Amino acid sequence: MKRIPGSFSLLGGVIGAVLILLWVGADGYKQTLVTTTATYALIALGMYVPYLMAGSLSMAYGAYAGIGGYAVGLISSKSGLPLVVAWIVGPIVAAAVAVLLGLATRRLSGFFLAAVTLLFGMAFTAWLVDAEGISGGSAGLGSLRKLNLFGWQPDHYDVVVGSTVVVCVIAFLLDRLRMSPWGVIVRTMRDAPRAVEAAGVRVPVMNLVSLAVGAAIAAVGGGLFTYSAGSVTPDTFTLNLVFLAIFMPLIGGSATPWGAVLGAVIAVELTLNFPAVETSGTLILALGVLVILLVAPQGVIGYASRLTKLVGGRRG
Amino acid sequence: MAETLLVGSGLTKRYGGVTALQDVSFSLTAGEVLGLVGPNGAGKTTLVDLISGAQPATEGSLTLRGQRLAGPASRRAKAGLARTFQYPQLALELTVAENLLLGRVARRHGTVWQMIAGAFRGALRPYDKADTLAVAAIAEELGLDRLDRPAGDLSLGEQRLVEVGRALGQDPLVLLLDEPFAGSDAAGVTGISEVVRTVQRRGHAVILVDHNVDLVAGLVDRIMLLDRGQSVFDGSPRECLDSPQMQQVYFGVTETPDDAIEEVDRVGS
Amino acid sequence: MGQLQLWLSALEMGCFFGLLALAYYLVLVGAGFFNFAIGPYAMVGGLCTSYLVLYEEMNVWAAAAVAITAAAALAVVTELVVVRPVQRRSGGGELPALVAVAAVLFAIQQLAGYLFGYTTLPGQNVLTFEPVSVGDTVVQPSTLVLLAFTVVAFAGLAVWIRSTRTGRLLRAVGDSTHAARLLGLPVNRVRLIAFVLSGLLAGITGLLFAPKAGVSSLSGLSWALSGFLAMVVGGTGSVWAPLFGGLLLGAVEVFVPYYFGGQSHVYGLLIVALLFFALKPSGLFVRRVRA
Amino acid sequence: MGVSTTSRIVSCLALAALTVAGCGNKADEKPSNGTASGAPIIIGLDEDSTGSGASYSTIAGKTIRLAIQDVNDKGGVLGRPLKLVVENDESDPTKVPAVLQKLASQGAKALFLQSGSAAILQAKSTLTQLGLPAIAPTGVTATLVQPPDNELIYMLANTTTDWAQVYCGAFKAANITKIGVLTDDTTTIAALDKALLPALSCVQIVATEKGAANASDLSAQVARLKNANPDAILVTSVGGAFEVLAQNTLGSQMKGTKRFSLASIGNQPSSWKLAAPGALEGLIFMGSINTANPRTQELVKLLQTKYGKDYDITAYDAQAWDSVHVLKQAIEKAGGVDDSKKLNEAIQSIKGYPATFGQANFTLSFGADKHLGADGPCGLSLIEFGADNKPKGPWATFQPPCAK
Repeated sequence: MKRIPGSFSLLGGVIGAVLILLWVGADGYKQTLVTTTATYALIALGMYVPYLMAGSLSMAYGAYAGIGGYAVGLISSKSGLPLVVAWIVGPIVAAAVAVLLGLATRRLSGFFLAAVTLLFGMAFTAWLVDAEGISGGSAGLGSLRKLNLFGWQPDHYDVVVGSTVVVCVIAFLLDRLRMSPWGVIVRTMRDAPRAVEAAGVRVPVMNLVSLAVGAAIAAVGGGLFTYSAGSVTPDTFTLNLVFLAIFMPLIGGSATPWGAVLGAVIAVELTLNFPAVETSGTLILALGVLVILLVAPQGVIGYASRLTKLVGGRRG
Repeated sequence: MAETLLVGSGLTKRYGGVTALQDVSFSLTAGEVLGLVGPNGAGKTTLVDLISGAQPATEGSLTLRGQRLAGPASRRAKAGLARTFQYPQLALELTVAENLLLGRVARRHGTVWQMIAGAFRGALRPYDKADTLAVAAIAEELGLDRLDRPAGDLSLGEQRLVEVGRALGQDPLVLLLDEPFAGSDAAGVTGISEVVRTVQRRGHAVILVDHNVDLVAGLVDRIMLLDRGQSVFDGSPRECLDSPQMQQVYFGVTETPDDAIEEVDRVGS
Repeated sequence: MGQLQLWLSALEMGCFFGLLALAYYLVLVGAGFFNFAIGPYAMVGGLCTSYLVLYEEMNVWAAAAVAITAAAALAVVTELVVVRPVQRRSGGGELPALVAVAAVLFAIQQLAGYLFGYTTLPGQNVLTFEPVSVGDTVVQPSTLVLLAFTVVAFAGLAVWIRSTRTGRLLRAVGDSTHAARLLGLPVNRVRLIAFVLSGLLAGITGLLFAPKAGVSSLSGLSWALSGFLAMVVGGTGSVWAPLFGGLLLGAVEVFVPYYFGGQSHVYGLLIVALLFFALKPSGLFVRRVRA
Repeated sequence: MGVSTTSRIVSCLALAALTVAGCGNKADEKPSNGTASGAPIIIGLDEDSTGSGASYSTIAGKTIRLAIQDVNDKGGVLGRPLKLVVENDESDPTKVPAVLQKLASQGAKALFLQSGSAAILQAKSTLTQLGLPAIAPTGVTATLVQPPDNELIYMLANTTTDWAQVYCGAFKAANITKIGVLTDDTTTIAALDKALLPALSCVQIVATEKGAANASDLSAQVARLKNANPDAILVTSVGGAFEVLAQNTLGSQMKGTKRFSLASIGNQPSSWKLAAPGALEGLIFMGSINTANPRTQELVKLLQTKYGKDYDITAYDAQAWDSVHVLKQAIEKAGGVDDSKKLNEAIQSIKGYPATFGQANFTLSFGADKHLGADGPCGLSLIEFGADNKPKGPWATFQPPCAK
């Protein structure tokens, strides 16, 4: 029997997605929950490549998501191009910015990198406010055109289904990428960069490529949110969101990109849809992350797969 | 007459005021195995680092098949060098198979475009049958089994084997092995010797570093003896063992407590 | 007079940054770890005091004692419950510790907001006396107290590190935890002392600085960043290095907006950080810190 | 040492977290049905109760609850009680669409938006998707009610255009020709400055300085302002720590220069305590509370019976109060809430509603093109701070003319 790599996780993801879509139905609120979750998941998936595979934590993801969002806003309001183009231009620009920032910070790692990228994210917000002519200033961009794919105009539910599909596809592809030669190289960079360099791969360059991939994915998420919410402002993608995105893969399980998706589902559920903690889901989430870090470093998926191994007995 | 592969001349490395390596020259012909021997702190690893590009040389130059060899380690690896490390550099969370795979696939990701294309190809086609077979063949040659274990579960000797296998996967012109036998059991020694012979059969060359002359004497064609950063002897193993320099370097020299602490420290970290 | 006022502001900001940097320094030297939760400790020191004084009508000294104890307790919890287990498990890897400390920062911030409210509270003066006039410039009591505390804290720690056994151990442990363990030194105890001291220091610093612009649950992050920058600029060459870094950063913070306009302060900070980290990534570090 | 100790500590932590979560809903008392009967009319409130906007959102939020309780106690709307559903967006724009959708799914027929302005800006397009009318009780940013997506959103208070008129009158009366502006770096204020500063054509703006909203020091900005030698300083900020720091610094470094500010400082009694002794003396802010207004007096009475004699009324309280009553009138006019389009038109048909803030004859009117209730500058009043850092009353030199 021929197994397609990553198909097992994909199956799990698809079943989850179908269940969610069935649960959502025609309820507008639940539909919005799904698009918000998809946005969070895409930003977390974007961070997955440099952060959990290559081992460097960049906190500029608010900016990358913002670039994706502004691509949608700008193409809608300032050009006659089809809106789909935004999902091509946005990720490319985000990747380019990530490469430039990566070049400027190429000698930094760990705490230094986190601090500088954090400052970059703040400076980017300030620039969006100042660059009135491009970004629409503090009011941002709104009144977006509707998506039109070769004459077909998706309605709100189609967008919900579409974003779920996008998340599943990207998680699936990332899962495969993780196992591929490329993924092996990037993951080895985390613990043994000297070995990678000695084997013939320029580590700083590979790092830039992984940053670019991550930024591009986050930009897709930013574009998705902007489209479904209908507007984007300089403050749309806050620092809070970046913190949440750091924690999501830990909650879900960092061994596979699907953990980031599951983490996003849990984060949105806790902060938006959990009636008992109306006051501050974020507080519960922060404390929960600490508990997970300490007692359950493998996250939900890690423990679930351990459990299936225990129950299913030996697996070659 | 065998082809000259690697030539080093006047290699010198200074850290601030300390000279770690002083004016070392050597040449290596195709099919040759060179033993690099000397006590701890003699400069063996420094020389390997200078050749592989892990550290830049203060002075001196290198050529490989007549071409100048310079720049970062990755460029030299592309030119045909492969190395192992005194303290194994493995991704401990990755499996043995994945660690072995790295050596084989790295050359396919040598340029920026290959890296970008590799990301797309990797997502679409993560596994290549030829890679899997090649990794299996290397593992068999080394006598490694259970390739889906995480590398972190291996003993130090086994980790060295994996590193050697990874370097072999690069199909190098010159293979640099930095103390490959430390911590190895008999099976490990056999596996590594096997790899040395394989490289030799391909008509390529090996530099083998160890502080134990007796261990390498049977395996190498030539020995270069380093002492305090200088090359004090270069000749056949037989001559080396009998040479006055050998007696001088090793007579009464034991590992100092400082070195021992450092050793434990590094291994542990 | 304008210039004098500016110098005074730079001095005050510099002392504040320097004290935070000193708290970083203690943990970095003692445990080889950048503790970003320093900012939140300082925030708790300030916010908790103000809350207790304003809403529980506590005496300011009692409130300060409670708040500083809380900050030190948080530092202990950070070390015992978070950093130590995470570092033990990750075997010295930087990333897990970084994520853990980000989680601590986030959690303290949220918890403080929950307990003490989300509004900015006025800082409390521990000592009240008449403002002092220097030329045309009026120096507020809170500024004087902060300056005095800076001198006391730095001098005290310098003496402590140089002339007590624990102080000397601190540096030995920071230099090589592993070697120190092999030599049988009480590594865990020394680390804990470093965390407690940094918590106390941060708590007091936050409390003394709060009168200047108030304190809210969200102050912690920007304080953490400022202190971190100051420590990196100063380096860990001596106990006084953080103060040097802090004063330099304080001068930048005041005089850059003065000469180039306040608009660019965000970009300015980014550029300073980038330039400094990129051109001199080890900062003015005199001693290399082991990874 | 050992795992058991760690896990024990961790479980304590987890328990603490749960306790904190469990006893969380402290100040969230929901209004009861009072004397009204019948099916409740559900109104949604998007309130930032824990995020960066919590410091001002909660002031208005509590008065909205009070006003609804009051309406219900007096028989409700069309005999039906108003029922409030509340969600918290933590001023996080990515959460806003979901929060508004959730309020809608709980049956809300109209919304109050009481959150950070970035969040409210993000809300506009979601409102259009939902088709629900909404009032931002304390909004002052003109862009909120300007296109795009402004068909369903309303504000009460005067916006920056009126403010510019009032300031100009004041500057003229006080013989001020050159001003310096000190502003914070929030997007809210950036939007406000964009509308306000160009409209101040009556004076010359000699310097504009910006500081971080969470700044700890503004002496450089103030020194630059001083170098520009203005006749007066205008501080534009969201208030809070920045405003107080600005006033403290201005008070000590530019003593004698007249200072003006926006409304926020007047509406944040908790900020007054932050200021150094006497630092606010002489500061003139754009107040909206005029104790000569009989409706304001009534509200003060109500608030003081509820919260004690020391309660300082703010414009936030009055605007929250009026928002509820404007909505009440609209529901009555529309004859119910089932048709949101009709309800929206009913809001637009409200004319001459006597407001609880502003001067005695100040009214609010809405229309298809008028989403901003205030009729003329009578809603504004320039108030001066006294030596005790509390507003001491209308500024004697100039008050906005009230023609009606």
